[in-house]
This record gives sequence, structure tokens and C-alpha cells, in this order.
Amino acid sequence: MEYVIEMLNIRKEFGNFVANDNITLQLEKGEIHALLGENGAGKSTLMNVLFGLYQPEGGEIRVRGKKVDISDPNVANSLGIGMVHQHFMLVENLTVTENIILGNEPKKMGMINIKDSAKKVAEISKLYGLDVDPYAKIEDISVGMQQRVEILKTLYRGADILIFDEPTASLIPQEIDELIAIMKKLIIEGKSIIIITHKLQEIMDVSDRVTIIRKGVGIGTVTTAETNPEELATLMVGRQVTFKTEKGPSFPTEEVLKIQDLFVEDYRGVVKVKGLNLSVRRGEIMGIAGIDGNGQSELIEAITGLQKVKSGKITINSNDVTGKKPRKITETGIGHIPQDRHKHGLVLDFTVGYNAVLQTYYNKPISRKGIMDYKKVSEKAKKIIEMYDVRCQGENALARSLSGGNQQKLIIGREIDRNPDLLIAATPTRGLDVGAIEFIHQKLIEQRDHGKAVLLISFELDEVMNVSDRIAVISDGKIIDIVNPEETTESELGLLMAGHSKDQMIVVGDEVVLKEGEDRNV
Amino acid sequence: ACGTDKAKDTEKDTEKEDTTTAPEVNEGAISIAMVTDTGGVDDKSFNQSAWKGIQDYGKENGLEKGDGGYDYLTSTDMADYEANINRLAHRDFDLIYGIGFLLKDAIETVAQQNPETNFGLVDEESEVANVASIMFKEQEGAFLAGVAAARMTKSNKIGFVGGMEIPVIERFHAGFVDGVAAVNPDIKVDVQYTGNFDKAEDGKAAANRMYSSGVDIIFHAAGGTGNGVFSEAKERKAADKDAYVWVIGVDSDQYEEGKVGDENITLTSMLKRVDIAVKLTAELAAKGEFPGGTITTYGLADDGIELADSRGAIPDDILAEIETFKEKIVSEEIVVNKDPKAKK
Amino acid sequence: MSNRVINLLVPIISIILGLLVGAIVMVASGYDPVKGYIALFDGIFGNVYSMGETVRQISPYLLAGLAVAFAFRSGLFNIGVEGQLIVGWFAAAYVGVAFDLPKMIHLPLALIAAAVAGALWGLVPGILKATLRVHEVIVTIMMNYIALHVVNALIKAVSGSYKTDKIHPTASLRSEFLSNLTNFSTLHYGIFVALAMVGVTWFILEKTKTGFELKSVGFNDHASKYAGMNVNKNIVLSMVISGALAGLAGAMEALGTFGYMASLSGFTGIGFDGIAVALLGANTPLGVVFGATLFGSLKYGSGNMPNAAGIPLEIVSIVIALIIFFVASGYIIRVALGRLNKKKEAK
Amino acid sequence: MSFLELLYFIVPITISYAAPLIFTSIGGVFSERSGVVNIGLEGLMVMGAFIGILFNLMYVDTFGAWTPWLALIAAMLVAAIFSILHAVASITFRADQVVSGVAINMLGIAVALFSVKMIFGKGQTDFIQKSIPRFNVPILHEIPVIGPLFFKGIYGSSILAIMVALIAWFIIYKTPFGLRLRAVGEHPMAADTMGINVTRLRYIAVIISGGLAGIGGAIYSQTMTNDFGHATINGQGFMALAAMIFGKWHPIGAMGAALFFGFAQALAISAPGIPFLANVPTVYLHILPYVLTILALAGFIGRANAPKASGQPYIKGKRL
Ligand SMILES: Nc1ncnc2c1ncn2[C@@H]1O[C@H](COP(=O)(O)OP(=O)(O)OP(=O)(O)O)[C@@H](O)[C@H]1O
Ligand SMILES: Nc1ncnc2c1ncn2[C@@H]1O[C@H](COP(=O)(O)OP(=O)(O)OP(=O)(O)O)[C@@H](O)[C@H]1O
Ligand SMILES: [Mg+2]
Ligand SMILES: [Mg+2]
Repeated sequence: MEYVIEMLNIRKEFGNFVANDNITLQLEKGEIHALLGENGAGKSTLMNVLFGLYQPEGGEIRVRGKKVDISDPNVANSLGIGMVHQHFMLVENLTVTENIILGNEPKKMGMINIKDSAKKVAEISKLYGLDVDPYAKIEDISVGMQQRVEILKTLYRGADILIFDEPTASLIPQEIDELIAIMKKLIIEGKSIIIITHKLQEIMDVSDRVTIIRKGVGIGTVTTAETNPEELATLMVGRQVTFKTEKGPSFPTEEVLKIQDLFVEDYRGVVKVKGLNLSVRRGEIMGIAGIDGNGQSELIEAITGLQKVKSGKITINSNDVTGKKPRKITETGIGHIPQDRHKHGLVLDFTVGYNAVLQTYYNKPISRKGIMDYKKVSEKAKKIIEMYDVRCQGENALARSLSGGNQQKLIIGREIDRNPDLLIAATPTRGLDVGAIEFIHQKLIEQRDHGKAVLLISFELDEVMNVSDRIAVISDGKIIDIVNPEETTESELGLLMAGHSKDQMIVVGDEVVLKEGEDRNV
Repeated sequence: ACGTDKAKDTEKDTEKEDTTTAPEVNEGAISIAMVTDTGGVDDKSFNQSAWKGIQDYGKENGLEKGDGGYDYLTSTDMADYEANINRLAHRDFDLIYGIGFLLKDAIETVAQQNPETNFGLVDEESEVANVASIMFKEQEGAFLAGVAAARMTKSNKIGFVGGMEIPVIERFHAGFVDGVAAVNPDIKVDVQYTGNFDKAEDGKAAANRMYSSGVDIIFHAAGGTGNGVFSEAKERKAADKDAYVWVIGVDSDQYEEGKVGDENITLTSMLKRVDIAVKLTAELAAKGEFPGGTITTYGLADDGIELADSRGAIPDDILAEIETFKEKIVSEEIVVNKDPKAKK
Repeated sequence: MSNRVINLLVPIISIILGLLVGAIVMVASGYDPVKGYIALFDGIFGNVYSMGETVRQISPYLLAGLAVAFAFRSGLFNIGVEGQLIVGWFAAAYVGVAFDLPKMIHLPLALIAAAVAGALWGLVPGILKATLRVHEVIVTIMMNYIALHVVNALIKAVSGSYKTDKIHPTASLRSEFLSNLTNFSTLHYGIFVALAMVGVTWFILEKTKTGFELKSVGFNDHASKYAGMNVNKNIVLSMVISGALAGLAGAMEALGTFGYMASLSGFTGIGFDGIAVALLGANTPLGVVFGATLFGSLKYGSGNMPNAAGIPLEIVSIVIALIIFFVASGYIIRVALGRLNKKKEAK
Repeated sequence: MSFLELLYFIVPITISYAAPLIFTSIGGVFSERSGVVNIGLEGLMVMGAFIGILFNLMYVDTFGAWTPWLALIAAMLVAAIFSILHAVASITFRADQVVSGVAINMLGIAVALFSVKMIFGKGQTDFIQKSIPRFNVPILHEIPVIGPLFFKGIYGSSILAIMVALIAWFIIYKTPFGLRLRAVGEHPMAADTMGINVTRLRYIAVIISGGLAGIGGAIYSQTMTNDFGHATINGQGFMALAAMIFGKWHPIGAMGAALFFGFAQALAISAPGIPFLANVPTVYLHILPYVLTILALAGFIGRANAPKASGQPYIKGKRL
């Protein structure tokens, strides 16, 4: 078989830390090759070496059989290697076209030839079925669209070896389906692909082979058709992993959160929540399923007091909190794991300890009469680090130096530790490996079992189905139905999320589909 | 006080004798030094003039620059005043000048701490026994400048650009307005204070406004801001050789500053002869007649204030008329106003 | 080499490098660097008088540096320390002149007046930033000029002259004791006020919950808002405290060094130097002590270079600027030290 | 003064006040757009002002009427070279950009004054004989109203300033270089992965800012003071910084802000000729430009966002 890429015995060190220890990865022409490993195993590092962002300390790279020295991304580009990064490399205030042509701009009399560029972008996107508006600004388009721009960037440069670093972590299910379709199309067009993902099912669905690394060491490569998710997980983690989170029945008691006829605008002044009613009780996990942009963010912001309520009423533990200040609301018993952990969840330049008390620093025992007791801060931090298995170099390490998964564990620990009556968890497991996900799910269920309420917002059907006791489906700013996960299928849920009601569906075999004559209004 | 110092001084001079070949050192000479205000020693204004006086005295008496001879220190900010004066006192100069009204407190403080040393203060009044105050009647010179302007104007519009509204500048202002009025009470003097001494662009804009509104002669008392007045006038002259625009300079002879090719737009300058006053005070001190505790005010009468050579810009008949006014002032027939607000 | 040693070495190496380049400049322009540096050294440590003056010079730098540093810690760039200092200077001088009170009341009152005046001057950009998101850099630059002109007009209005009267001794920071101790230098109790404020700012930043909030807002205002902090309140508070510190720097001049205020023809420069002082000290209160000491000593001592060696004092500004460069470029010094270290270990 | 006369006076003054600020603030735009904060504009202007005068004095006999223009080029070159210090410190040595800028300011004035003392033996230079002249734009200045407002008695340097603003706009928004510049200031790592040399681009931007600030300083010294001394550039660089922020890091915006400052200043200075302002106490006039600026910012300009990466050194591979 012909290898387009051979990374042989790659070694990469950061100071005294070995991130990649003699890892070998071989990519066949026309295959989709998955790269699997826990958070921090060294996957991104390996790919950054391939893309020329890092220089390896050892090993060699062959491209199409020829030994190469990829000293910077330019070299990678000219070798036909393109990379879609884990954190998008897009300039937010530039347009789609500008981002794509950046560094390789068609010129006309010294000026950028934007028209031709946009045309070319449109052509390529049509060829691969990537639907984008060449003139839209990045900051105005959805995450899925941004990712398509990233892919276009590589295609525009004529890449035929594509690296995708966790491309699905921030996509909604529909977008994931589209991406998979795109990848398959790319293979047909003769490209080869390396994909990093934590979702084992995706690996099973798209990949031809899988290379697994554990703590910087290459474990080996297996053929997808000859393996299964359980085996992959075991190889990756080094122990048995349970998939379906164990959870007993729920025993809901009194109501914690009650939302009546709520209307909320987003920061642009567009009404996003339109007459929403919801009630969450102690002892249950209420999942919110819906397509991104249907009012989820605004709903959370309204509950937590970060966005003004236009009309309607929110009560927590029978206290009317409508229009109250965030802190007042928090104090009525809310914990909140925000969707964007870097922007809202943590002060990255604070230590782990400071972050651990970000919600409680102003109260006894952390502070007394306005004076902080930093001994108590350390104690609290140590407790959270231990109980939630936050891997870091102690409570004085900067939050910035933690891996994403550990940052998330820190936030979860901080919020649960306050013992809130209602825990709002927004996409709490995004980008985490299966081990970490399992751990977080357990914590949410524990909360419930202690008689607390949990509101789980997630775009991953799997997660909502597995963890929730009830699922409220949100569409266009309203809860259109509340279903029991035991009695619902994923396809039914998908249709509900797309805005269809139950009486528009029928069951055919074990699939739920739309009745004849009903439009798919996705 | 002087006697003891002199003894020390001669000691020093003899020490120096073998290293330097100073030409006939005047035995009775004293060592003198000065501290500038933040303008620096070459501000083309009173610091420069004072330094000239000190150098003149030093050279005439065969002194060397440095300890035991003559020297200066520059202040870069207000906090330097006292420190600099102290440094000089520590170096045992016999007579130390503070140049500028801002140095009053510093001079007084150090003077009280060093009763054996003599101090001079320019532009402010002090009653401390070992401080001689040197004041100037700027208004008298400004008056003559006003006369010149009033006679030379063709448009009967005259301007005055001042820096900050502080007493010295107001004396210029008052005297100038007085002088103009003495010739022709109908001439309106367009007065503008820019509020600074270091913004040439403001001086320039003010001059532009004045010239644009028909003013043809501007007297400035605005330090660096006045640079802008000159540059505006020069541009007008450069653009049109026949343009009738003039500037009257201040403190030192600003003829050089007015050159536009072969032309010159400096009408005259009002000179403040700090050099004469400084030298004179030193000579008194050397004679043991140091005027400590008293205020000496220099004016037209003692050539402490005068108009610079106009180099032909002002015709002789007008010069004669100016001379007449000068005599009237010297004889105190005319007493020039020194406060612009005290309207007569 | 431990991290601690390196942290200490970086500024020391920077100072040496700065002096070295300064020496080269002196040689190149025909001056004797040895004589020059002896003059500089004498200017700082030569006798008790210079030492007194050096310490006196350090006091306003301490406060100005603290003011800049404090704002920086909450993410604000206060270029307005200069203006806040000027209004503080005037307020202290005014209170010192206008009232007749026992020292126990008068001096604190004058200090408070200065702090309040500076605080008010900081309040304007603070409020504009908090409510309208107007960039504080522009507003503080404008407020500097406004302070200059307004104070000059006020001096004239209250005293009828270009300067205020002398403050009453009851409001003075001057001390016979300190002055005698240092051979009549103008050293005054202000240094203790300044050091006390170092303690106070350190305490606020490192010990109080307000400090926790201010730093949090400075690093990430979004997360702070999520954590229930009042971001706008903290912005205003930070500017107010920063302004108060700057106002106190003005009080040093009013109640200590000068005992009056005279019309200013331009900025004092202390406020701008405060930026360098703060940043030299990495915006920590203790670092500011280092920055102010370095800055104040060199600034004051430089006056002795034309005095004792006939060298233009600009050479010292060049040296100071170079030192700042080198300290700021500490990264490269660290890299060099690291290499050196490795080599040594290899041996 | 009639209203029109007032305008005939204020508009040209506004433009001449603004010219040095336009150059310098656009220099700032280039630097900050690339992600390097340049608070050292003041020091760079000082350098330019000094070199402009020095060159003018030295070569006026050789170059005659061309001298002030060639002096601008000399000032541009020297200030550009001087700005490399800032680039080295803040880009290569990863220094705090504000600190490095402060050092540039100190160094600029110190080096310039030190040189003046070495060369002239005194605290300021002599006066130049050939300053930048004012002229009437042929034909255009005869257009009624517009002519006297914009084309009569103006400095070539003012026209240059406006042209530079337009050219800067063109470069930043229409050329590949501009696109890269904006990308680097916003998201250097993204630019890096696209094969753009972040370091090189930032060096170029800082050097451009040095050159433009140098020209700004030289225009100032050759139109306003005609000599160079310690107070020649006194806060102009900081005003340019303010203009850049006021103009939202946009060259045309910066030009607008500089013109606004110029206008406010011209208005204050011309107040004695304006009936209803003539009797206002001078202190109000002196603070007028600054108060107007604050009001304008508070009133209708509102929030401005700096380029996202400005102020941060770019370190390859650093996690976001
Ligand atoms: N710039 C860096 N400096 C120092 N260490 C680094 C750096 N980047 C990565 N590492 C180290 O390399 C290890 C591997 O990181 P990498 O980003 O490759 O993990 P990953 O497998 O991509 O994880 P994830 O699945 O969460 O994306 C990390 O655990 C970290 O310790
Ligand atoms: N620039 C860096 N300096 C020091 N350590 C780093 C750096 N970058 C990464 N690390 C280390 O890398 C480890 C994991 O990094 P990594 O990027 O793999 O996180 P992650 O698990 O991929 O998070 P996520 O995928 O959610 O962003 C952390 O433990 C951290 O200490
Ligand atoms: Mg990662
Ligand atoms: Mg990764």
C-alpha cells in the first residue's frame, strides 16, 4: 500500500516533558485515518509537528515516500498538507473570502482581487458541497459554517492531505452529519484525511484505520472494521470503560425552578425566547435538547441574570428572581457551568485556587469583613482538586496551564461544591475524552441523587438521552414538548428539535419518521 | 560675610594657579554662579542673558569656569531649583543667582541655611538679608515697543501675544497697551494669552488670526510659543515680499529669528538686560557693598531695559519720538502702568 | 540558578547593561565615563544631603507608580496620573493655606483633600469608561491638559498671583528632624506616607476581596460578570483609587518639597515617569518600590553630572531609558541566563 | 469677523494643526493594527522634529527650496531606524510593549537633546531659514468659498497628510499587505498557519509607524517652531495616540480625529475674534479643545475596540 504520510518514531519534548514519545503514524492514500487518545495524550502535538508548527526532537517524516523537513506551515502547505485546527484559526473580523485567501492573495494592480477570489471560493465550495457565503464576516456565521471555511482554506491551497483536529466537538448533530458527508466526498476526490475525535461512534462510522496513543506513547494502529468502540476505549484509556452511565430511577420532589411565559432578547435586540414555560424539580435532571440558536443561551442568561428579561417570570425556590442581579440570583441557589469556559468560566490568568473561589470569595469563610483568607482559598482549592481529580501542578498553577478537560473539571467542582439547588450545565463535556465525560456525568447524577435539580443543555443527543430524566425540546424559543428518554428514540427527538410535533410522526419499524405530506422543515 | 569668603577663594585660586595659566586674576574678584529655571541657559531669554552677565564678569576678572570661578546649573524641573542652589552653595561660590521668579522660595530657603553666602534673585522680591533682589520694569520697555508699534502700524491694528497670565507677562502687556495708547488712543490692541510658553502652534495660530484680521505688528512675550508668531510672520513675508508684517521680540535681540531671505520681519526687540544687572550686583558684592535684603529695580533709567537696534526698520523720526518718551519715563513724567487690569 | 535568583539577576544585569551602554555613549562623545559615574554616584550617595534629596525625590515617584500600577491591575491604563497629581497638589496647597487648624487635623485634612481631588479627576474617565465604554487613555490624556489649565486659573483666583501662599506649618510634611539629619535637605515625612501607601495598596490588592475583584475584572471582565461581580463599579473604583494615589503624589509636592503651588507652564513629568516606574516594578506594590528607587535615585543623582563632571544630564535619561529597555526585555536575559546555566551544568 | 471669514481662518488652521497628528496617528494605526502598541509615538516625533531641523540647517545651501521636503525624508528614515529599537524589544525580546514605548519616549528626547548639545553647544538648535512654505493651489484656490477654505495659503505637508491617510486606507483595506497586517493584529496564530511571517510583518509595521511619526515631527518643527529644543514636541505624540484611538484604529478615522483636535484648538485660539466667545474667561478657552474631545467621545463616538492581539507578543505554539 502507498503511504502519503509516514511519521516515524516522532519525538516531541516541551522542556522536560515528553509529549510524543516515538510515535509512528502512517496514512494511506485515500483513507480516513483516526487518531485517538485521552485529553493531553499528545494528538494535537503530533499533528502540529506534521503541519510545521512544532519541530520534532526525533524521528522522521516522509511525504509520498520522500523524507521532508517541515520547518513551518508554508512548507506543509506546499507539500499539500492542510490542517483544520482544534481551535479555529480564523480572523473574526475578516470575511470568509479574506480568511481563505490570506497569505496567498490573488492580485490585480497591487490590489487584492476580491471579486475573483470570492468567485473561486464559491466554485470550490460548490465542488465539495460546502455551503458558505464568501462575503460574510466570520463573527457573524455559525460554528459549522466557520468549520467549512477552515476546510475551504486547505482546499483553496490545493491540499490533498487534510488533518482535522476534533472537528466535531463544537458541531451540532446535523452539522456533524454534513461534515461526514463532506469528508467522504473529499476521499472520493482523492484526498487523504487524518481525523482526531473523542467520539468513538464517529470513528466507527467514518474511519478506515485508527492509531491510538496513550500518554504520549503510540499504542498501535488497528483496522476499524476489525474493532469495536469498547476495544478502542480500552486501548486508549488502558482500562475498561463503561459507556452507558449507570443511573437509578429519579424521585423528583418539589419544584426548584419555575419559568412562566418568558420572553428574552439577545444582545442584538432580537427576541430569542418567546413565551417559554418550564418547571424543574428537585431530584431530576432536566435535559434541554434543541438546535443551537433556538434560545438556549438566552434562556440560561435570563435565569442567571446576565440578560434582561423582557417579560415573564422566573422563580427559584419560590423566590421571584426576575430582573435580579446575577449575584442575588446565584445566592438563591444556582450553580452554573457556562458553555464557554475560557470566556465565562475561568479567569485564565488567575491561579487554580483563585478560580476555585470565584463564586464564593466574598463570603465566609473565604473572606471576613472584606479581607480574604488565602489559607482558606488554598484549602478549598485542594479539596476541589482532590475530589474532582483536577490534574494540575497544585492550587498555585495558573488556570491557563491546565488542559481543557481539567479546566472543565475545575469549574464543575467549584459549582457543585457550592451545593446549589439548581445546577445549570451547558455543554459540560464538549471536547473531553470518554473518561472525563463519564466522570462528569457521574457527578451530575450524584447531584440529582442528593435531591438537587440539574438543568442540562447539550447539543449531543447521546448525552441528553443518557443523562436526563426528562427532556424538554426547545425550538424557536419555546418548549414544544417534554419527553421521557426511556420512551423516545433519537430520531424522534431529532424531528422534535427540528420543530415537528409528535402527531406529525409515525413509527415505521424501529424508526420514527414524518407522516406522509409533512414537510421536513430543517 | 564677604571677607571670610574671599579668603577661602584666594586660597582656591592659588591652588589652581599651577595647573592653569589664568591671565591676571583680579585679586578682589568673587566666584559667582547661577541656577536657571527650566528654560535652560540658552533660552534666548533671561537665563541666557544672566549667563552672559556672569561670563562677562568672570572674563573681566580673569576667572575660570568651574569651582572658584563662575558656573551655572540647569534645572529640568521645579524640584531641581533648591537642589541645584544647594549644590552650588556646597561648592562655596560667593554669590549665587536664582534666575526667574519661580526660584524665590528655593533661594530663600538655601539663603537662610547659608547666611555666609550671598544670593541674587531675578524677577522676584525677597526680604532675606543675604538675598539681593533684581527686578525689572518690563512695562517701561514694553511702553516704548508700544510707541514704536503705534507709529509703525499702517492698519491701526496691533497685537500682543502673551504666554501665561503671570505678573511678568502682565507687565509687558500693560506697558505695551499704555505705550500704544500714548501715541494713538484709538488703536485697539488685540491681546491674546495662549496659556503656555511651549506651544508654537498656538502662537502661530494666534498670530495668524491677528494678521488675518488686519493686525500688522505683533509684540510677543510668550517664550517658545512666540516662535510660532515668528514663523507665521515669516511665512507671510516669504509668500509675499511686500507683505507688511512685523514682530517685536522680547527679552533678547530676536533679529536673527526674523530673517526671511534678505528681508527681516523683526521690527525691534525689547531687551531685558539681566546681564548688566547680574554683573553689576557681582561687582558690588566684590566691593563689599552687596545689596542684600534690598530690591533693585532696573528700568530705562539705568539701561536695564532698552529697545534693540531696529537695523533701519524704524525710521529716525520715530526713533527720536521714542527717545522723547524714554526721557519722559526716566524723568518720571510718565509712570507706566504695570497691571493690565488697573485701567487708567 | 533558582527562579528567585534569576528574578533578582534580571534587573541587576539590566542596570549594569544600561550603565555600560551609557559609558560607551560618553566615551564616544568625548566624556570621561568614570568621572561621570562617580559624579552620579556622589549625586545619589555622596553625602547625607544628597541621600536626603534622593529619598525625597523617590516619594512622589512611589505614589505615581502605585497609581499607574493599581489601575493596570484592573485592566486600565491611567495616563492621567499627571493631571490627577496636579489637582492633588493644588488641593493640598489650598487646604494648607486656607485653614488654620491644629496639626493633628490640618495635615491629614490636606492629605485627604489631595487624595479626594485626584480621585475626582480619576472618577471622570472611570465613569465614562464604565457607562459609555469610552477609552480611558484618551480621556485621561485630555484630563491632564484640563487639570493644568484649570489649576493655573484656580491659583490665580485664590491667590491673585502666580502662586499660592506658603502653607501653614500645621499642614506641612517638612520636618526639622529629617532636614537636620540630612544637612538641610528637603527630605520630609512624605516618604513615610508613600511607603504607607505601598502597604495599603499591597493590602488592598493582595488581601481584600475588593482587590480580588479588581484583579479579576482586570484579567477577564466577562468571567467576572459571570461570577456576579459588578464590573462597572470596579472600573470606577479602580480609577478613583488610582487617582487618589496620584493626588497624594501631588500632596508630596504641596506639603513637602515646595510648601506651595506655582502656576505650571507644563507638566511635571512625574505622572508619565510613573508609568515607567510601575512597569519596571511589574505593577506590584513591592516592584514599584524598586522602580521608584531606581528612577528617583538616577533622576536626582543625574543633576550632579553637569555639576561635578560637566556632562549633560541627558546622558542619565539615556541610561534610564536603556535600563527600562533591558528590564522590559527580561525574557532575553532569562534565555541567556538559562543557556549559561545549562553550560555550567554540562560541565 | 464674519462667519465666513471665521471659517476662512479656522479651516486652514485646523488642517495645519492636524497635519503632524495625521501622520503620527496613522503611524500608530499601522503599528497597532499589526498588534504592537506604540506609546512611543511621542519619542519618535521628537526624533523626527530634531532630524528635520538638523538636516534643514545642514543642507539648506545645497538643496535650497527642496530642503524642507528632503528633511522630511531624512526625518522619516532616522525615526524609522530609531523605531527598530521598539520593534526589537517588543517583538523579538517580548518586552511589555507599553514599557518599551515609554523607554522610546525617554530615549527620543534624551538622545535628541544630547545631540543638540554636542552639535550646537547649547540647548536648542539655530533657526532654519527654509521652512515648509504655504502656497495657493493653482486654479483651485480661485473657486469661491471652497478655494479660500481649502486651497489658499495651505502647506504642501497638509495635502501630503490627507493623501497619506487615503493611501494608508488603501493599503490597509485593499492590498495583500493590509489584509495580512489586520490578520496579524487580530489573530497572529491564524496568520502564522497561513504562512505569514508574523515577526517580519510586525517589524515592518513598527518601522512604518516610526517613519510616519518622524515625518509628523519634522512637519511640526518645520512649520511651527522652526527650531528644535526640549519643548518642541510637547505631548503631540500622546495627542496622536488619542487620535488613533478616537479614530478607532482606522486611518480615515484617525485623520478625522486629528482634524477634530485641530478644529477644537483653532476654535479656542480664534475665540477672541468670535463675538459670543470673545468675553469668555481665557481658562475656558484653554480647556475647550480637551473638553470638546471628551464630549465628542462620550456623545456620539462610543465604544472602540483595539485590535485583539495588540499588546501581546506572539509566541509560537502558545495556547490561546
Ligand atoms: N506548548 C506546549 N508547551 C508545553 N507543553 C505542551 C505544549 N503543548 C502541549 N504540551 C504537552 O503535550 C501534551 C499533549 O498535548 P496535546 O495538545 O497534543 O494533547 P491532545 O492529545 O491533543 O489532547 P486533546 O485530546 O485534549 O486535544 C500535553 O499534555 C502537554 O503536557
Ligand atoms: N503553552 C503551554 N505551556 C505549558 N503547558 C501547556 C501549554 N500548552 C499546554 N500545556 C499543558 O498541556 C496539557 C494539556 O494540554 P492540551 O492542549 O492537550 O489540553 P486539552 O486536553 O487538549 O484541552 P482541550 O482539548 O479541552 O482544549 C495541560 O496539562 C497543560 O499543562
Ligand atoms: Mg487539546
Ligand atoms: Mg488536542
